[in-house]
Amino acid sequence: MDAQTIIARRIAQELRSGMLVNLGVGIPTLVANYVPPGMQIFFQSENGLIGTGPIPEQGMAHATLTDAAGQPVTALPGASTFDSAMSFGLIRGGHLDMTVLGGLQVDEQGRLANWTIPGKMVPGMGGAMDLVVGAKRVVVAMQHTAKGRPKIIRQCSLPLTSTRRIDLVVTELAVISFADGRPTLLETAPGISVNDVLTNTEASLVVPDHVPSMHL
Amino acid sequence: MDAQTIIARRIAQELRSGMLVNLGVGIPTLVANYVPPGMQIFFQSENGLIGTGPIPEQGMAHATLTDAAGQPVTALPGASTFDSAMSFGLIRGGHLDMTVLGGLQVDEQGRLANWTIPGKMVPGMGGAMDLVVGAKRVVVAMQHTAKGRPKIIRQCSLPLTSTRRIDLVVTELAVISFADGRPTLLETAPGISVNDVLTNTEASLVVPDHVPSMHL
Amino acid sequence: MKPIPLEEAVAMIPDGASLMIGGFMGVGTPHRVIDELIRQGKRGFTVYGNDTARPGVGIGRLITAKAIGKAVVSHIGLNPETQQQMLAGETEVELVPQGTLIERIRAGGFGLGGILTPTGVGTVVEEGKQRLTVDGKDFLLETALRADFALVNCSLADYLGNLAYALTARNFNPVMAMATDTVIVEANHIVPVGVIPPDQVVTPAPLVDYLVTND
Amino acid sequence: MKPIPLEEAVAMIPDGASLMIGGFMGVGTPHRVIDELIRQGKRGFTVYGNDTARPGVGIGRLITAKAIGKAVVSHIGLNPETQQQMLAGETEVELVPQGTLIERIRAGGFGLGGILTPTGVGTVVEEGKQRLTVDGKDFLLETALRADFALVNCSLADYLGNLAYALTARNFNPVMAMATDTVIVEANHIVPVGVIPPDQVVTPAPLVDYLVTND
Repeated sequence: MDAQTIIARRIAQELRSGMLVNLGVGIPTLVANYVPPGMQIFFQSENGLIGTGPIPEQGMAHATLTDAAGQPVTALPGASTFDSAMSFGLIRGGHLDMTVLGGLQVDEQGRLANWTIPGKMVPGMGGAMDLVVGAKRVVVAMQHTAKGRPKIIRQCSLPLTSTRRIDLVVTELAVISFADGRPTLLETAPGISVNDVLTNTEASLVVPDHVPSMHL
Repeated sequence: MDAQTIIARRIAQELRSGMLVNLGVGIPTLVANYVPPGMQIFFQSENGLIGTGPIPEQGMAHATLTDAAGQPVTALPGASTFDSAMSFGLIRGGHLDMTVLGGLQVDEQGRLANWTIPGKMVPGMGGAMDLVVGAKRVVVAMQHTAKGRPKIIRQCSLPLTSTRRIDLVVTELAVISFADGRPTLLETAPGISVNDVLTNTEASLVVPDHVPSMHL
Repeated sequence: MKPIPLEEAVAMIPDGASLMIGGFMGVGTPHRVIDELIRQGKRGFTVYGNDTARPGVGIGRLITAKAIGKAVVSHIGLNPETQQQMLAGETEVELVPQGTLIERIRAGGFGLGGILTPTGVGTVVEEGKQRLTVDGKDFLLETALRADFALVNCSLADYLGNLAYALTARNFNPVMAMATDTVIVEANHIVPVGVIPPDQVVTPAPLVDYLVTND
Repeated sequence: MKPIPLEEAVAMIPDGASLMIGGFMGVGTPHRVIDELIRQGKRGFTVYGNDTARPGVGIGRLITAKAIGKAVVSHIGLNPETQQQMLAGETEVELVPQGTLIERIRAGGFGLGGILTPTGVGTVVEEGKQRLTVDGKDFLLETALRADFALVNCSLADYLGNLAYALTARNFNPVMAMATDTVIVEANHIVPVGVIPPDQVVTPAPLVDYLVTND
């Protein structure tokens, strides 16, 4: 199983029926492919849609039904649409049960940097700052390292997305929780040892006596 | 012609086609009866309606189509409905061309008191404070005196509705403008002399050489 | 969203709870929920609403039942009972300009700490509040409001909890449905999923906690 | 509201004007108006919008034409030309969190001086802004935005100027239609008065100054 699939499948296990969930671009989007059968999840697109469905069949796209990247989507029965003020009222107002976002860095205090590398990549924060501030639960989906260097580090060197502590990081190596304020190793990926995780992590992790393997 | 009719007819002459107008309860409501034929006025009810029409015919009322007093109204073709946040966005945001409100006192600086007589009448300000702050033009419709005592006075003794200077006062005796900052006598009612107006007004009025009579 | 019989919905609401109640002079107020609150003898509420309607109508029924400890409203002029109870010290009444009240509730629901409004500057409404100047213009800082329960009336609800409102019965309802911990909805009509087109949904389903079932 | 041919509508807009342009990645953007701005060689605009879309799409076409002096947007990541012009110092770009941008525009249209948002506290977004504490929680004071013209796209307009929007093409459009001195609307379909039911009107007619006529 490749890194992206491991991450997306594991995060899908965090879903609960009835949740309102926003998925960022990239790996987070893949989470929608692994919703457990029979579970009712409301996916929000921040451009103004709850009830986002899969990509439409050939010839069935419409120019006014799109995701946050402007790409055609479908709407499930019971979908609703609204303006951008409402969309971010839902996000900022604590109505969003979970957001899944990509990450460049996460530090020991659970702070996320994911929107810019000054001088190199300046895409803009889009809705990321509101999502991290407002969602009830913030889950970061990212590869554990970039070019061999840890992304879970002592202190973020890149500009922060928010000072709010995130809740969970899922990588292709591990599940790390910030529920207790400190990063705690909850699970390792199949075939990955605790030591593998520690070697690839700069931040100091709390490691319980028993660390189970992800069930994927 | 009775006092209310004089006031309402004269204020109707301030209407211009295409205006968005909010009428308060009491005399202001009567203004709608004197809209010049062929003129398109959008009347707003602050409970969430633009395009308020007359009282419905017997048996044609509906419980969800009402004015700000909760009384049945009709909706003209091209009407629109919205929530209270939008309704007051229209009012506070400067989208309302004119509001017509009742008054208890207007003072020399053009400040209006119209929402409470402490200890005697405490109805609440409702939308009045927003209307006076936000409308492009504030017209006060009121009788010139109360129990023989002037209502246009040096300084309001009752709690202010707003510190914003109103634009026009129309009474059964006179039209008084605050366009130049000071109260200026623009017109007298038919059969009323300048001296009649001055006798019944405590505030010091600017009186031009020629004061025409209202055309009603 | 969980469908719930009227009696159970109201039984969840404890004495002394803070309630946001939709409606404007009783139009768009959840009348069945109010009647059941009175039947169950609940009391001591802090109520946020546009007004207290008239005696025997909408929130006015809670006034008559002396079930309200404090009312935060913009207008009580058409309900003499509210004025009597206020003057007698039986019911506390806090008067808030209508546009400020709805924006404070919206701020509570939209995750804002407050808003700057020109309304009330230089009046008694300013007392105890911070005045801020932006681009040379004065504003009052009006802070966000939230409550325990929203009691919402709508025209149409679907089985998921999507809501649509009719004409002037919309008023405070959709804004209140954002601003409380628990949202209880009384719908005039309950319809299958898909009957309300996406563009006509005003309150998306995930905001609704309980939908009162038909008798 | 005044019906106006496309060419005349765009001729009213001077070089250097500030424009709020609806749309999200080009969806719900008034494409005909943008094409005509380019055809008439207008330039030097300050543009407020969610994003600069992609090269050749929506606001991205104004970027390619180098018609924008300053863009106030939340996202430019999908338009490499914007990033190039920004790094080359040809186009000024001010990045604003999306939820803050839409609330600042709304404040401008709703007569508010600004709003308090938790978004951006402790980040670079806080620079130069006032931090306020309400009930022990920190917020940034974000001030209202207004512009000279709103360029709005909608699905349906009636002959009076009432507007309705379709699905995700609504986005910034109705909020911008509140926040500028002049509102110019490009409708996908123009229909008689009464065709749009009152509850489905999102932008009431009195807000619209000009409705671009069909060719």
